[in-house]
Amino acid sequence: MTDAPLLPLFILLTSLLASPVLFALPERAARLRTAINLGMAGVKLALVAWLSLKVAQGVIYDLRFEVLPGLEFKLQADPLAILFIALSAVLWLITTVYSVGYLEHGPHRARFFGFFSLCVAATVGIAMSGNLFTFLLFYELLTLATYPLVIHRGNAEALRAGRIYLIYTLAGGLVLLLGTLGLWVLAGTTDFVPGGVLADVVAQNPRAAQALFVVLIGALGVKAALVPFHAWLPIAMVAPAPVSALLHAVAVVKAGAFGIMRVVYEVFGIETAQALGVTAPLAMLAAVTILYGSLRAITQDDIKKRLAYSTVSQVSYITLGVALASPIAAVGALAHLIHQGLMKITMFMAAGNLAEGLGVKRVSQMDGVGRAMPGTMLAFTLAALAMIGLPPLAGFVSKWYLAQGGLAAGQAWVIALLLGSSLLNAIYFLPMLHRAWFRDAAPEGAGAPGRPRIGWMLAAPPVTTAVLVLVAGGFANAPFSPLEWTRFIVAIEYQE
Amino acid sequence: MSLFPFLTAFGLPMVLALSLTVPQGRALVWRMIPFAPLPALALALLAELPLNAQADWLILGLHLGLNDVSRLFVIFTGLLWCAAGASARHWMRDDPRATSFGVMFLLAQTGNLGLLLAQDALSFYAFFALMSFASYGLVLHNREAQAQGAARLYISFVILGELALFAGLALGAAQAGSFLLADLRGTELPDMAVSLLIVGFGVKLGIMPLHFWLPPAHGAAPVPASAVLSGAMIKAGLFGMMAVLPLGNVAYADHGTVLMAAGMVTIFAALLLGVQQSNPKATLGYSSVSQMGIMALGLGAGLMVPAAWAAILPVLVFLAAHHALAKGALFLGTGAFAAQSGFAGKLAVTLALLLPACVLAGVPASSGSLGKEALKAALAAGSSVWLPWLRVALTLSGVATTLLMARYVALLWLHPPKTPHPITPEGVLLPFLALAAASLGLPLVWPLLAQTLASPILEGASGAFWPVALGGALASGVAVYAYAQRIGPALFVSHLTAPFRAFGARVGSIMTARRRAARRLGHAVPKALGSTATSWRLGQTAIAGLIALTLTVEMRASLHLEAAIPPAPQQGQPSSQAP
Amino acid sequence: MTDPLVIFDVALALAIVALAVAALSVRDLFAMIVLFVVFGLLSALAWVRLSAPDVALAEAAIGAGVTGALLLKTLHHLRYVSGTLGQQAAYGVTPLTPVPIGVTLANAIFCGLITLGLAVAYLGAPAAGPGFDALVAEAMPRSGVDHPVTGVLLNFRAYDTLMEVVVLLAAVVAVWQIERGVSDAPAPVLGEVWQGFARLALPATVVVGTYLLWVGAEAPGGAFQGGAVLAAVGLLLLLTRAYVPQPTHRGIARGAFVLGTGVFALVALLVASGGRVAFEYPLEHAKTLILLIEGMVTISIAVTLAALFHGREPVAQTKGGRDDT
Amino acid sequence: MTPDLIYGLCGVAVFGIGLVGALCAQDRLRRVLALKLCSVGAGFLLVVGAWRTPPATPDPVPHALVITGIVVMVSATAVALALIRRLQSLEADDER
Amino acid sequence: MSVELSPMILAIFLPLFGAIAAFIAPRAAWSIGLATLAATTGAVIWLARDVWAKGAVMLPLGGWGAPLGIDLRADGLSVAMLALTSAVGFLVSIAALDSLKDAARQRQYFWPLWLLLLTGMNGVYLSTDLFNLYVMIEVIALAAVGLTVLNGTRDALRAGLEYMYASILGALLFLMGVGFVYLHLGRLDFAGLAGAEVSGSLIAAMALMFVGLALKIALFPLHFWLPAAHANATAPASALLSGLVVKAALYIVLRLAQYMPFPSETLLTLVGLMGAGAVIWGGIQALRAERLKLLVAWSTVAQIGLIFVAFARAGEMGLTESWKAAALLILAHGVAKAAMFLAAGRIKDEIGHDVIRDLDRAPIRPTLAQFTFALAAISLIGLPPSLGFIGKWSLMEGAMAAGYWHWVAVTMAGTLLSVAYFSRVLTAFLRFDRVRAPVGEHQGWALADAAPLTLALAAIGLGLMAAPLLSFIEIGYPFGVAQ
Repeated sequence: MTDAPLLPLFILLTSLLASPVLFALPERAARLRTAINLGMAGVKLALVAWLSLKVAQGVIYDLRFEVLPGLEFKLQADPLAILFIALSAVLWLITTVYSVGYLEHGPHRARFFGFFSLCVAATVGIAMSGNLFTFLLFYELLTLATYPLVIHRGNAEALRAGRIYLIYTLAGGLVLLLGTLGLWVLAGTTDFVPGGVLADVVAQNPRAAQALFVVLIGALGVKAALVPFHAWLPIAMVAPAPVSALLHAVAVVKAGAFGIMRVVYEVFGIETAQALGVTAPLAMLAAVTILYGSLRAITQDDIKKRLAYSTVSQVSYITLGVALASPIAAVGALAHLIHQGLMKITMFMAAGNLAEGLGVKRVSQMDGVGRAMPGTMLAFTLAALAMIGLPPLAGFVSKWYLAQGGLAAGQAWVIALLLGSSLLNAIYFLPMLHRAWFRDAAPEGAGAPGRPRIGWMLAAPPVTTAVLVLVAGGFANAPFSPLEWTRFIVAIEYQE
Repeated sequence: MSLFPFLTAFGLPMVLALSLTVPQGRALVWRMIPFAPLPALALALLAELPLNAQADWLILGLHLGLNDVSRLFVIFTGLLWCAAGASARHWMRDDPRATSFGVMFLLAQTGNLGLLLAQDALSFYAFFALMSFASYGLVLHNREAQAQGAARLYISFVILGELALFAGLALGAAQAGSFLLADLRGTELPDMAVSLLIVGFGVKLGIMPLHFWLPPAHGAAPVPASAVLSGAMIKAGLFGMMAVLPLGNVAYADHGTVLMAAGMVTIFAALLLGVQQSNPKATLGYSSVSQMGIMALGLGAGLMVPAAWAAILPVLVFLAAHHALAKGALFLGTGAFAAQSGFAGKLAVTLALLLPACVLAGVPASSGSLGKEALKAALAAGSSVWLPWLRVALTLSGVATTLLMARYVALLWLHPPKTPHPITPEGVLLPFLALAAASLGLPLVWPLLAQTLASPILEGASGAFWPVALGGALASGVAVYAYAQRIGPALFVSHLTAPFRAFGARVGSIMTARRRAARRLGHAVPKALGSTATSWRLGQTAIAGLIALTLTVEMRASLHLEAAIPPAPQQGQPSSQAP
Repeated sequence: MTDPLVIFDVALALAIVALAVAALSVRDLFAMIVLFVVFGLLSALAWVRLSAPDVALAEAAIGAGVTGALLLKTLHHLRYVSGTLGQQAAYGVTPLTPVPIGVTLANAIFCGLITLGLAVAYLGAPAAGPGFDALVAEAMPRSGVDHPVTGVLLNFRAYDTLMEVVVLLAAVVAVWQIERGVSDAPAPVLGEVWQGFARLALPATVVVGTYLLWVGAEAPGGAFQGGAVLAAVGLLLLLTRAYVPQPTHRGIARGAFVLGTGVFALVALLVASGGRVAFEYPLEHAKTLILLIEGMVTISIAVTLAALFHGREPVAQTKGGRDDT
Repeated sequence: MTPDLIYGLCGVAVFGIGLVGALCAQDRLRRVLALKLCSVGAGFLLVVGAWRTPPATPDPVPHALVITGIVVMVSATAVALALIRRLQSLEADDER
Repeated sequence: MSVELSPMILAIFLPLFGAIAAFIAPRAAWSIGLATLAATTGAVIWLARDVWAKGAVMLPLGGWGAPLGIDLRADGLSVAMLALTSAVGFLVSIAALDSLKDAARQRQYFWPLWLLLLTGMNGVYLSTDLFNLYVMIEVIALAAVGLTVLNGTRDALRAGLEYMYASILGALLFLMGVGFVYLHLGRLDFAGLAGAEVSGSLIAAMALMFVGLALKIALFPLHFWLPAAHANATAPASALLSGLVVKAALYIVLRLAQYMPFPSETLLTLVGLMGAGAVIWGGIQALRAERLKLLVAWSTVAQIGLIFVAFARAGEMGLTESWKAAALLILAHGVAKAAMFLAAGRIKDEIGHDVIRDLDRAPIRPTLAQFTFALAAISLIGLPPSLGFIGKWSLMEGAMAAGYWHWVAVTMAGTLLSVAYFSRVLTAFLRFDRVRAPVGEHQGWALADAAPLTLALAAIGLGLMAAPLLSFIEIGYPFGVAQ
């Protein structure tokens, strides 16, 4: 047994309890709020580090609480959960710093940070859910916690975006409820078990199992922004930059992708899913999403919108890796969960800096911004190149594994897909870099007036994450790198 | 066996060529040109095999004959000459240099048919030379600077080739102690001889690096000439190797290696060069070069491992026939395209052209893919070291050919070939269609024609579609790229996304309209319903209605129960917790 | 059909039905109320015929009498505020919205179906079916009273009766809550002749009411009937202006309203000792306790019914206007 | 034809008539009156159910219930009428 | 002589005495009221302990015992309802202190009426006798009408009158049903009903009682009186009416279904259809509603429909399973809806109106009340981990297990509708660009928010307590164990 069996709960509580405190703080108490924010984020990071160490040593954490007869609220800390928690803990700290800087003089900060904390709590809960029921609980909490963040600006556009977001995600949540119930009725349990719990059902009633798969993936696909459920994501980019960063990199879309992983690996079990013949369509759907997102990204002039469509495309790499049903591809998928988070959060924070510092919001205004904000743009460039998949950056590592996995699974088309996607990535990212570095700023363009004034709290986070992008790629084979941890997980999921 | 049929076979064209010099009979002779190969064809189709005849008296002893392989060559070559002749009749009708063309055409035909029938080294060489040199006139026909350059190049290579051929044949004959080709084939020829022969025939085949002459020449020659140059005459090089080299008897590992390597390079380098051409016929020429690379692969494999030759030979013959018909059709089709003046006609011809193009590219079940698959199978008996590479090369050659074909079709429209003067479209169209049909039907008639030699083809797999698809995709990619380059990347991106935007806007407007309508409906209908229900006091009615309904429902249910299962078990059994 | 009583029964039943129809269909609201009172009296007659004199008394006094008075008072009020007091007939004074005839027809058809269904159900029920007869007969000696209906009301099902008094209390609280401030219609006053008659009738009514209460223990009659008759006294006092409610009387009135409920509930609660449960009167005190309860309840009923007739909490006239809303 | 049968049907009929009135009537007073008719109908049913062929005495319990019902009904009627009066006053104020 | 008190008697009599006291002493009414509620809550806790320890308990009033006398009976379900009533009632009372502080007259009558109402409701939950239930629902009806028109506005009075008519008619239908039961059985207690043979009379009784109660519950299409009544009442009254009063009639339906040899499958389908109609129609009307309280009232119509869908169709084996889902939904709705009405009332008080379209123009944002509203909405929509979610889970689980897919679809449609109409309000809360005056000077926090907030938090948090709650409700096995 463990010396601190409640550790997962503590990790959850660090942000869950911070939330009401942050709500209650008066608007003026900025210092105290920042202290609480950063303190809690730091504590959480420490706890997560401890937890990872324990889990790596083979300690099993399993907390249960019966809600309805037989139906449990269950927290567990398996390696897969650790992967996601670690991501959220690290990025929470960074994003918190960034948010503090970003919203320094904005209204409703108490509300913002309260929901921000709640959002992270929900993400951690999603990561540690031990069954689909618990997952559903946190999944809905995430929806509710992010809604006020999306509409933080409180204007008509934000509210419209918020409404669309809410409708999509709550409808998705409802379908997930349906799926969870279906699982509960069919299998009698909703637990996540490596290898799945549905083998018997699949044998007896494959039709029902297929329907269940469709329902669950459809529900999770909303948050994972799989085509055709992606429409909310580009619209939701009206949110403040730290929120977009969080939405795209850590919380929402990742929750969807993570859920797909859990469903494929631990509800159905990869072998069962393959036998059911559902992985191939899923891979196809992911492929379509990858291409579609990239194609749409090309035409966007709004920087954040372009990044949003890029997210649509990139997150589906994860789904693709899962659906390819090959251990190597799975490594790629899991690694991409982390890598995409790092890359995308860098880009969104950089975009936020451009908007804050220079008022640059469109690609067409980006002429010469590289000279105006070299640090930010360097980070952006690094992330963009990683997205395209240049070695030795993080994006390359995941793409490499995905390609290898595709070959191993006998799906050579994946290579073409990845090449095509990389090409499209290049098409929409390189012009941005070209404008930023190789063009002169327009004399009376948005980027013209003098040196931008952004504080270190805005400047440092993207640079930090960019360095992480470099490190995650460059030291991919080092112990405790995301990739190594990923291999550990895949060994469990594939029961090797 | 009498010599006569043989003499008619290559004599008729020669006679016709001579007749053309006489002005009075020209019209009649032109009329007969399409039929010039008929005796040869008749001989090949009707005669019993093997067939031999000799005239010791002629030259240094003329040996003629026909065997399984040469018979097939005669058939498709003859067919091609027929079609080209028919086409030429119309193509040349108003040409001031028609006579010279006719003479050269017929002489080349004579040489071509003759070399297929020749059984001794010298006559073979002679016919070969006749054909080669006569073709010079065909290449040079329009006398333009470009044609002159092409012809100059051509003739240089012809000379080189003839020299090598001569030397090779000479060495070989010396070693064999006989001029008979059959003896040469049975002898262990010296390496030098083999090298020289390979170079000599290789020039004709257009194997790299001996290919330089071919595309310009094919591009410069008038359409009917190009068709035979590409379809029939370069096969002479192949035939020559088959006829002279001791394939299947002696192993020449080094030569085989070189030949295969050259073939492989040829396949892909021709692609790279071909796609850069701006003349559709030149592109077709490169395609021929590329195809001949495949032949070289087969020949090389045979040279390396004699045991495999028996399997390779029939496949190569089939491939030769396939290429002759398809490429001939394409060239003639180019002419037919040029002859069309309207858009619809051009479009129709283009569509028709896609048939031989697809055959050439190797769409499954077409002769192209059958041949390639059979070749893959046949190569299995060859060198195991080379086998995987050969397979990959063969598979990818489909991609290459597809790309070339795509480029060709694109060039047809971008740089339409010109006719020297107005031409009756029908006259050139019919031969083209005939050849296209023949190329499509080849897999069907081949078993009848080739009999035993057809079996590897029949047994082979039908091939995969994806190389063609990939090639097509790449081609479209390149086309898109070219388009983008032409109009500028920014404009291109906006063009590219225009359909998306249009689609999005359309969907958006429909959705907006729908949403508006739905909102109107969603507001109006409940409002109307609600206010009606209120003012009509329908709630009150509902009370009575519900009581009546419940009564009816329950009465019926109880009647049912009583009728069905007395004593009726009821839902919601009362608990035993009675107070 | 030889039995003349059957003919009487049928005729009475038909008359009752006809009166019901007439009351609902007559246009003049005053006529409607009159027809209704007659209907109530005939119903009471029918119940006498069915050996239910207690019920008949209650119906006549409360169902027909008090209800009729309430309706008349309300009609008076409506006519006054709508300014139609001087007119001959009182037609509907509430605004009417047209309802399609089809809907009305549907209502009628549904109701007809229901009536039919209920009639069928009724006919299917056992005649003189099971009841509480035996239980009551067995328990009567321990009830402390002689009249079974009183026994049921105040002993066996005293809980129901308590709640019934609570309903009355709730009604008067609600009425006081609803009608507030000074009335905008003067209270109806009887004419001269009637006033004289009323003064004569008052003492007699009091006596009758008290008797009814007293006799309830052994014979038909009891708290409710007695209360109703006493309420009639109140009505007469109010109508003759012999008594005008004053704001200062509010406290007493409240006390009177809650008297019955309070005493009843207290007794019910307090008897629960020595192994007895609530409402379980000790046998030796049963009669006394019941009488006590009956008395208090009668007072409450009488005052409450009169207050319901008066309608509103008495407020100081000088205040004018209405108080808060 | 026993009295209970006759009056039972009479009660059902009165209830039905009351129901029609309650549903169709628009005048506020008339609706109250219709409801009262319903209650009398229900009373009939209970009284009839209690009736035993003489000389047997009827079941007293339903009688008690009907009395309770009558008192409850008068309370409800009083509240409804108070509401009507109050409402009428307010609406009359509006018109003035 | 020591009086032996039973918690059951106390649960009924304490509020009664409280009502009397509050009526006699108007000035002290609020303190009497609060004390009474506290005491009643104590009695309910006492009763709950008894039931927890001993299972279902009975009290034969007057010592006679059914069928002649009247028995009180408490099992898990009734105690749960009692607890809901006193807990919600207590918190609503606290909220009422603030909400009625400027209306002396309303305050004076609020307490006696509310305590009488409490008497009636507690009486219903403990009763085992049909006629007694009739009297109780009349107590409830008169008190509830009084509360509805407490503020004396014209709209409230009109709505109150409609409510009164519906209420009386419903009660009379019930009474007629009682008459038919007597005709058939000669007794009126639940125990007599249990095991009765089906007959025409019983069918008639069932039809009359069911429709009468449905009218009181405002089950679609008999909901016509509810929205106006609940929307126009003063806030604490609305909370009581919507959160508690309709539940009393609902409880009777549950009990009748338990003891009567009904309903048939067809009738259950009919009930389910009516519920579905309520879910859809209530949802649509809530989407259209222009005022906040009207929206909340229409949501009550929809939620009642959902409860009936659960009741009718959340299980394969008749009611043996589905009643639990219905009971959970009843509890969830009671808590959450009370919170929501109180919050809506607070918002209206602070902003000065409750026109949804203009809520976002107000420079004053009663943040905590809005937050409360949102929390209550979460439970009503049925998002985890609220009690509403657990109820909906049970409903859908039962329906799915039984293969009733279309009922699952109805539930989901209802959920989506509720998301849609509540998001209208939430959007208005969070929009700031239409405000002319500077925002944030007054955030509108008040102690009065404490009660609704507590209720809303309870609605959310109780979801995590569902397992013990469910096992408590099952004490006395109201519908028998699933065989």
